[in-house]
Amino acid sequence: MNLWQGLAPSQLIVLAVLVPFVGALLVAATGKKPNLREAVTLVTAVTLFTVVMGITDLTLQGTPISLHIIDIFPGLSIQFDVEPLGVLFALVASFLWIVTSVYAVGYMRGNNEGNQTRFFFCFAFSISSVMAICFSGNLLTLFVFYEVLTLATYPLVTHAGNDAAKQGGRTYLGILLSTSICFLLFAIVGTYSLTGTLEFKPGGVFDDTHNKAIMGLLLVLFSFGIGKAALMPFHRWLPAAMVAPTPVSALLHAVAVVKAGVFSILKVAVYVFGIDGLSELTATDFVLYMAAATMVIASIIALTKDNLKARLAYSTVAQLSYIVLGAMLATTAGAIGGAMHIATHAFGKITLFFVAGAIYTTAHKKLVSELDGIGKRMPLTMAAFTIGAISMIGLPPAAGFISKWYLLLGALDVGQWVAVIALVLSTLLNAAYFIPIIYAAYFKQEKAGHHDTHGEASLPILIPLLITAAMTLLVFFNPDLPLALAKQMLEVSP
Amino acid sequence: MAEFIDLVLLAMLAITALRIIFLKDLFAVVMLFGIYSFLSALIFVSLDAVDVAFTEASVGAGISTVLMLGTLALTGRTEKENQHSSLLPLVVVVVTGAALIYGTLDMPPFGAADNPIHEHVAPRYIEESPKEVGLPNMVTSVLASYRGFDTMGETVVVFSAAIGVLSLLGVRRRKENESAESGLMEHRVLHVIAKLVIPMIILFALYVQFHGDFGPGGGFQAGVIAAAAFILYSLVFGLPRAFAVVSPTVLRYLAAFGVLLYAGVGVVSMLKGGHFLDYNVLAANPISGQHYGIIIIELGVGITVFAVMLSIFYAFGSQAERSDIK
Amino acid sequence: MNHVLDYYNYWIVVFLMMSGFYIVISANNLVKKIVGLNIFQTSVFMLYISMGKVSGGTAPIVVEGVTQYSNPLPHVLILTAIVVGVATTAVGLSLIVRIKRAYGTVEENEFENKDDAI
Amino acid sequence: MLEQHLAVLPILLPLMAAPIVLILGRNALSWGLAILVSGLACFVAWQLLAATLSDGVIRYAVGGWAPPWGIEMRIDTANAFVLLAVTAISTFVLLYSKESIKKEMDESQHGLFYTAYLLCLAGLSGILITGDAFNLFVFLEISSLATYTLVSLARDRRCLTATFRYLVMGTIGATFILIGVGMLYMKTGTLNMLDLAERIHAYDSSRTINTGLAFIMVGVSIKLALFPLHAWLPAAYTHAPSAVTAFLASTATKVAVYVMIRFIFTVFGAEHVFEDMSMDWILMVLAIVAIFKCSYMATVQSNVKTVLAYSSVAQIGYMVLGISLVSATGLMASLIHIFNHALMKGALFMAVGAVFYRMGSVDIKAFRGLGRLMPWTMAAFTLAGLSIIGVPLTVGFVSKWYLVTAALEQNHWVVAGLVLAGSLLAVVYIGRVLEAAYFQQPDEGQADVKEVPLTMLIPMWLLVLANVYFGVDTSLTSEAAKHASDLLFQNSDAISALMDSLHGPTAQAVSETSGLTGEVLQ
Repeated sequence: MNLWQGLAPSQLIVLAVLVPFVGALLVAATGKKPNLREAVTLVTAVTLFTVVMGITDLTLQGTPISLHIIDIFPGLSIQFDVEPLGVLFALVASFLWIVTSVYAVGYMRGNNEGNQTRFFFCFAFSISSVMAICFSGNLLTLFVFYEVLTLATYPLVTHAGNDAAKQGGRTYLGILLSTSICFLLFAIVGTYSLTGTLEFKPGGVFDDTHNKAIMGLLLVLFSFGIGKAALMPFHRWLPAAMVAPTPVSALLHAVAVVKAGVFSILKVAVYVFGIDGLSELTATDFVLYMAAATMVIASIIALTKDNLKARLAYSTVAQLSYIVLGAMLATTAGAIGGAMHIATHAFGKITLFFVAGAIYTTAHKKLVSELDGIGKRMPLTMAAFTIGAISMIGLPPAAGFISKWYLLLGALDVGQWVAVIALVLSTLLNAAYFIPIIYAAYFKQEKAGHHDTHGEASLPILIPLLITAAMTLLVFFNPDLPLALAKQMLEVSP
Repeated sequence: MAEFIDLVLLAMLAITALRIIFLKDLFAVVMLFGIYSFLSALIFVSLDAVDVAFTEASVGAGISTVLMLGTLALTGRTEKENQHSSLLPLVVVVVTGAALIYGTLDMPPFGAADNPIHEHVAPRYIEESPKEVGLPNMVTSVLASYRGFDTMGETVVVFSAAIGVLSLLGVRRRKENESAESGLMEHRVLHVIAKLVIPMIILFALYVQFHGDFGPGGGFQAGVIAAAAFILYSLVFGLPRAFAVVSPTVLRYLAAFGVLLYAGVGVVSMLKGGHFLDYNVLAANPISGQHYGIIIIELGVGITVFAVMLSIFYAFGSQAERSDIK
Repeated sequence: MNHVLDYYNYWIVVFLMMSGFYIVISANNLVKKIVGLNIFQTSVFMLYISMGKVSGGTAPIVVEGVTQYSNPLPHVLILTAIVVGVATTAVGLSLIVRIKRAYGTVEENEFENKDDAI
Repeated sequence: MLEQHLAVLPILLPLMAAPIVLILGRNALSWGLAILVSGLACFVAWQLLAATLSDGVIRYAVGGWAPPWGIEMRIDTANAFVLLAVTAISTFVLLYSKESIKKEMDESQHGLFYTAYLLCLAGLSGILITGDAFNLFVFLEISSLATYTLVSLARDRRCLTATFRYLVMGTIGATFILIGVGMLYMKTGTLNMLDLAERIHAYDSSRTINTGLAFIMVGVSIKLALFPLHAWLPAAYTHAPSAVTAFLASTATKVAVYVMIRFIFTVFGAEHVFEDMSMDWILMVLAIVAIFKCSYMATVQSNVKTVLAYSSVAQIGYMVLGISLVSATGLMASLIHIFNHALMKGALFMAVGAVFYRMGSVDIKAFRGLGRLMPWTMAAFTLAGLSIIGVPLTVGFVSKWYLVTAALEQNHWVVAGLVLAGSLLAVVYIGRVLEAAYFQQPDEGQADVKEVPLTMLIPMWLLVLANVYFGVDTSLTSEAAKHASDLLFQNSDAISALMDSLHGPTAQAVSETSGLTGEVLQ
């Protein structure tokens, strides 16, 4: 439903970007009174969601929405164009922001963290730039807000301010900035000087007149330049970013930021090179193999991690490569699978992070090896964890199954056996590093010696993770909306 | 014949330069430099550049040498052996020199009357300037009128030099009791001579100032000469007395005034509807306009140069007296 | 031989320039550097004046019955250049005086190692 | 009545104000007058830029003598554009300097400071505006002498040795230029740049002229601190008073770059310099080495002023690189970077000066915890730093964009990659300072450090905002730079085209062509 009937479509975009931004300012203004501040955050989040809903409506009705802001270079402008994929992403992000805000309140207070105003300010600001990325109408705009997002999240990563945080921040900024400046910007300027445009065109901007080798080079530059997609070997920033408070890891480094990365790759694949264009490039296969390798290697690393958040981080790295792989399959099924995975992985992974945070706040445990028997103390939490894990592995009745299904289809109908094997392999690996946790949680005895007295986490923490877990199931049983958007994305492209 | 003199002088120059390279006694080095610039002044004469020769003699051999000696008095007169190898400089110099020699190889031959520079711009100066500007001394007309803007820049350069020296050294006024030991009070002969010479020098300065339109000379040389007169005075009678005659503050104002006078002429010609420094509009008849303009700006140059040179000397002098070197 | 007659003047001037230049970059004593700078510049002045010369010409001051004048323009330029030269010299020397007072020496290598680099 | 004289005013105003300031002697008054004059000059520069954009080149014969016999001021978009940057920055820095110099030089010196400052401004404007090769040398010397004075005004004794080195290097450079100009004059008999251009092209190749070119290039390279002739710059910028550094870093070297552009494109003509002498390769290599070597040097310094000084040398590299690409776009990139870099470095050095004002040191240790103690200053530093790095929505990004585009346009893919890689080093050396400011605790007894006075903050922030504004709305800068570079190219092509059709510099041929070129330029 669209609560914003009154407004012209283009104004909705302005709102989508401005609402969180204004929210950020209000947060900064009300910093003195925590309750008011949190209230502002929540209201902002809800408002934003309604706005995005409105945009979704219009998009599903097929109303094109676009908005031109200003020419930065002659003929090159900051401009926004709404298209289905962006809507899907925006929808997920804005919905999860509401949930995360609730969670964050509980978490930040539960661990009485410092600088909470700065935290919520930067958080809202990051969301605002995420919205801008979702609706960006050309590569320049995308790049601009991609960088803004990097800088906006930096203070969140270094929130703790201790050496570990500083070190993490260095890696984070170092990798994200250098990849984006050296490769992404290079690729963008390259594209511009070849094609003379940075528009997102259905079917891509390149044509047969362009040198395939150079196009291949550009594709590789794009894939590695979009460091937020955490394609190996440029994935190190993501585990490093885990020093941040859990809500950040949950929303930004499981959903918003990393999805901004893969989203950009999908957009480049579909709207700059075009599915058909991709299929003609040998470089596509190269990137696909990189993605496959990332899936497997990252899963193996995850297996070795005892720190829960670290394990989740590496699992994220692996899962992101699903989407890259989906894009590089250069088939409709693959692209749909990729798009779907943006949504499905989001719900699953955020649940897992919420759980990790819940355990940390209540039981003060970070390590997998400490979780024996925790299922008895926190049954609901661990139930949610189980659902999330199933979704990661890709079994029914969790959302992850759907996207993985499409990916598999895509891989099969182009006969990409490497992709098929990688998918299967990583599924097994996922199982290998999630099942033990669940097993330990429910069937092992608590370590003798210390006796925890805690039960479930406080409601503001518990409720959000239950909601996301529920969503994970819901999307499996009723995936129409995301599917519709994903399909629409490809319909507009011939 | 002229070539022969030329050659001899150049040879002497070369010897002097070589000597300077190897000498360690800075006093001798500076003296040789004085000689060097005198010799080059002679060359300038033999090459028909009388004005330049005049200036070179008064500045290079005069002011510069004096200032260098003043510095030596404060910094000691022998150069220490320097360890670091002189190979790299040698290479640089050889390369640069080679480049220059290469460059000379298709220069227009020395002294040929049909060289491009005698064909293109200069002819107008030579043929027209006496009519357009009305001065027999073409150098002055080019200097003050055709390229008057350069000369204004030159005046400003001198002015900036003064600013630099003042900000670096400043001029310290001293109490009377200190003044006793400064100067050369005990040499009676010097006093008498100085008293005789100084008025003549100033008179000569004025002559050079105003005769510049007709013969060699002009504001710059005049200013230097006048400054020389006061320098002599303060050497003999000591800085405090000199300060009493022309105080550093007055000199500051004079220096500034000279520049303003010069630029002022330009502004007036703008107000009178001409371009900046267009003297034609200064009077009903262009020629006399040119005349007024040139006289005034030459005066401006003279005043500034005089003031600057003298205050620079003051600055060094008061330093010397500060670290009482006898 | 003809070449030599045409250019001997320039060649010697180049030699003079370079000896001045050499003093500037090789000398370790600041005063000597400044002397070198002056020699360098004075020699450049000679280059200019030499090109202004017209054999058989006279100084560019109108005299009855003289038709062949040397070129006044280089003279003007060099007049300006000389002034610029002395201005620089003055500033350079007063810098030396201050350096002597601050460091107690005017030998480049000596005051270099009195301060940490830069 | 003033309209017709606009061309000389930017020189005349500061030049006449300087002696007046010396006479006034009252610091407050001098300050007021200086700002007034510099502001007016800035306004005039703006008028000139508008005029050149709308109706082409402005020529002004000083003394009413037509060129080449007299000296002419010649303003096209290129120098009007740089002039605007220079005068604007100088006005901001003057605003800033009132407080800043209180801490850095004796009360008695302030009058001299303003005088020297105005002289320097006059000199720089002169260099930019004049159309006469020798007149350029004169103004070069005015600005240099004033600069030496300004640098030596600091209290730290090391400024003296730094200035001396600067003076020796600078004078050598100037003398080289003098030699070069002499050689050109010897072959052409003229000093007016346009006239020179036409007559130079009359020779298909002359050793004397090529040597002249070489000497001028070397001389200018010293002045603009092109690697490896940059040795004088870091020391001078480090030990000069903060206000002076802020002014010089954002104007002096830029003007020198302009001189190089002017000589290459207007006097010698691009294809002669680049195709016959293949100087583009020399310049390109030097520029790239400069970018990496000096950016690296910047990352290992502990004195933040030195860091920025080395960064300046590296940035010069970017400008020269733009020139060496031999394309209108490349030239445009250089021009736009001249303008943008002035904005960045001005803001950065002002921020550093503010730190010195409070902490009495600009060592990186002094920056610890300033993020809290001097929030506005450090915020300014951060934004300007991001601009140096080249983050989108700042001018730094704009410069980089054009430079990379230009490189790719010429199919220099490697160069483009290097340009981008070079900016990573900027991340390091700016990042070091920011980490100290935001993540480290201030030393004992500095808890009471306050923010600097408004007269310092306001100009600083005006520049920072300019960094953002011109990073988002590039219409002015791109248009001006594009117009300028096209003009320069057109002009050097036109002259060579005309000259190929001619043999020898016969008088009437030249007079024709000067007419023709005149039209081409209009």
